[in-house]
Amino acid sequence: QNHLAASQGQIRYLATRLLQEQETERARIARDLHDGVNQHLALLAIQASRFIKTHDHPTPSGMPDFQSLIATTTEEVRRISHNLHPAILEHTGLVPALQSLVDDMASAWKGENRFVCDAASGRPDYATSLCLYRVAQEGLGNAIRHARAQRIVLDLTRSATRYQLLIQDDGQGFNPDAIGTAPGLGLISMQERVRLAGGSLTIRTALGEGTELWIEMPSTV
Amino acid sequence: QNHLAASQGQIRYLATRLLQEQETERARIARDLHDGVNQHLALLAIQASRFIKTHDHPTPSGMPDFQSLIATTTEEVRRISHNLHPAILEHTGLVPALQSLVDDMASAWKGENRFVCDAASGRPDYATSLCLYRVAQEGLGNAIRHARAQRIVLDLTRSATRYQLLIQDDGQGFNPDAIGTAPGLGLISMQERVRLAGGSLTIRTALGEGTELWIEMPSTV
Amino acid sequence: MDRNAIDSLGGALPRVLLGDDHTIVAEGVAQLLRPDYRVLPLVADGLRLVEAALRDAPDLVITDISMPSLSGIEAIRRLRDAGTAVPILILSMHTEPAMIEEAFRAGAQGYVVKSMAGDDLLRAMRNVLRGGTYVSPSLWPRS
Ligand SMILES: Nc1ncnc2c1ncn2[C@@H]1O[C@H](COP(=O)(O)OP(=O)(O)OP(=O)(O)O)[C@@H](O)[C@H]1O
Ligand SMILES: Nc1ncnc2c1ncn2[C@@H]1O[C@H](COP(=O)(O)OP(=O)(O)OP(=O)(O)O)[C@@H](O)[C@H]1O
Ligand SMILES: [K+]
Ligand SMILES: [Mg+2]
Ligand SMILES: [Mg+2]
Ligand SMILES: [Mg+2]
Repeated sequence: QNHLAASQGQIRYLATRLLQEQETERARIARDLHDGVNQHLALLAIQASRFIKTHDHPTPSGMPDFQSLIATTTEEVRRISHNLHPAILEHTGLVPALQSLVDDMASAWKGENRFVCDAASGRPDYATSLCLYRVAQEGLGNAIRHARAQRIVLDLTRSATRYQLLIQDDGQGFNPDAIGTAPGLGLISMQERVRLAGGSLTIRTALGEGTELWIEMPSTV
Repeated sequence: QNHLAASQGQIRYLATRLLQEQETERARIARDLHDGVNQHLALLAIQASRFIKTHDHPTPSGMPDFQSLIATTTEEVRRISHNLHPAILEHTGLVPALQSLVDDMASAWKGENRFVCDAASGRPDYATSLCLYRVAQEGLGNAIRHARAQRIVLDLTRSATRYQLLIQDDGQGFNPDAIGTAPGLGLISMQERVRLAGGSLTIRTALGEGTELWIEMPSTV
Repeated sequence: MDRNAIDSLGGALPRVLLGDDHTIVAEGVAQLLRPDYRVLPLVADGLRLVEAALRDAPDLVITDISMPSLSGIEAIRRLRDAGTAVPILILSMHTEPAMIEEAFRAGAQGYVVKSMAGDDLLRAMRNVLRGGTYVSPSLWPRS
C-alpha cells in the first residue's frame, strides 16, 4: 500500500509537463474551432449568398440578418481560437506576431510604447517563437497592469548564437524577492517556460526603478 | 539584478496553480462556446426555419442543407465544449456524471464494468465533484489503456465526514515505485489535484495484482 | 444546364484554380463561382496548388492560408519566385492585419474573409482580374 507523496523532482516534472500540455490543449481546441466550426460557418455564409444570388427577388426578407449573424458568430469563434493559440505565429513568424501584440496593447493603453527589432532578427523555430510570444504577452500585460509606466519597450535582437528579448518599463518597479510569494502565476510560469525551452530569464527591478526582463534563447539556426 | 531561480515551494505552487488554471481556462472557453457561439447558432436556426415557413416555396433551394449545416455546427461546438468541461456535473451532480463516464467507457471497452454508489451519496460541492470526476476519468482511462483487466469497478460511498471513491481493476498491476519516473502525467497530476482539494489518494498495486485507487475527500456538508 | 456545354464555353470563361483543405467549403465556393467561371479541379494542399498553378496556367488563383504541406502564403511566394504573374486571392478565416500584410508581401493581390465569401469574393475576383487589388471592407483599418 502506497500513500503517494510526490518528490520535488516529480513536482517540477509535473509543472513543466502541465505547461506543455496547456499549449498542446490550446492548440488542439483552436484547431478544432478553426478547421471545424468556422469552416462550417464559412460554408453557411457561402450558401446564404448563393441562395440570394440565384433567387428571383434580390434580397428575400430575412436574409440580410442571416448573413450578419453568421459573421458575428464567426468573429466570436475566431476570437476564442486566437486567444488560445496565435495562428499568426505559424504563418507570419515571430516579428509580425509581436508587432500585432504591441498594436493590441497600444489600443488598450494610454502610455507610449515602442517595438524594436533588428532587421536581421530572422525567424526562430516554432517552439522558440511560441515561448518568446507567451513571455512577451505576460511581460507586456504585467507592465500595463502593475507598473504605472509612462513608456514600455519591447526589443528583439539576434546575435550569432541567440535571440534576446527585452521587455522594459519605466514604472514603479517591485521588490524581486517577493516573486513567488505573491499569488501571481505570471513570472514563475514565464521562468519555467523559458527554462523548458532551453533559455534563461533575468529580471532587473527595484521599487521606483522600473522593470526590465531579459530573455535569452539559443538560436538553433 | 536577479537570475530567477525558483525554489521548490514555488515550483509546487506553480504546479497546483496550473492545475487550477487549466480548469478555469477550460470552464471559461466552454462557457464562451456555450453562451456565445451556440446561442448565435440557435438564433440562426430559428431564423432559418422562420424564413422557410414564411417563404412562398416550402423549401427554397439550398435551404435544407442550410438547416442541417447549422445543426452539425452546433453539435461540433457542443462536443468541444463538453470535452473541455462536463456541464453535466453542474446540472446533474456527480453521480449521474460518473454514470455517464462509465457508460462512455462501456462503449469503448470490451470487459465487464460496474458502477456502484450508495443511494445516500448525496451531492458534493462543485470543487469536490470536479476533482472526483477528473480522477475517475484518469483512473478509468488508465485501467482501460494499461491494465488488460477483465473487470473495472468504480465505487462511490459517503460517510458522515467524507466521500470515498474506489477505482479498481483486476489487471496486471504495476510497480508503484515507478510512478513519476515514467513519462506519464496522469497519476502525479491526479495526486496533486486531490491534495489541492483537501483530500488524499492511496494507491494499492503490484505486478500481477491489479490496481486499486482510493480517494478520500472531506465532505463539507 | 448541360455540363459539357459549359465546358465548351470554357475559352470564354476565366479559369480559376481553388486551393483549400476543407473540401466541402471549396465545393461550396466552386458552386458559387460556376456560372461565371470555369473552376479547375480543386486542390487541398499548398504543394499541389503550386504544381497545378504552374501546369494549368489559370487566369486566377484563390487560396486558403492554413493548409497541409505548404501554407497558402508560402505557396504564393513559390509561385512568385517561379516568375508566375497570375493574380492571386487569399480566402481565409484569419483577420489579423499582420497576416494580411504578410500575404501582400508574399505577392497576393487580394484578401477576402472566408465568412464573407459571397458577394465580397465575387467583387474581389472582378477587381484582381482587371489588374486591381482588393481587401474585404470588414478588414479595413479603423481610424
Ligand atoms: N512590470 C512590473 N511593474 C511593477 N510590478 C510588477 C511588474 N511585473 C510584475 N510586478 C509585480 O509582481 C507581481 C507578480 O507578477 P505575476 O505576473 O507573477 O503575477 P500577477 O500579474 O499579479 O498575476 P497573474 O500574472 O497570475 O495574472 C505582480 O502582482 C506585481 O506586484
Ligand atoms: N490501472 C493500471 N493498470 C496497470 N498499469 C497502470 C495502471 N495505471 C497506471 N499504470 C501504469 O503507470 C504508468 C503511469 O500512469 P500515468 O497515468 O501517470 O501515465 P500514462 O497513463 O502512461 O500517461 P498519461 O496519463 O499522461 O496519458 C502507466 O504508463 C502504466 O504503466
Ligand atoms: K485559413
Ligand atoms: Mg502577471
Ligand atoms: Mg494515464
Ligand atoms: Mg485550411
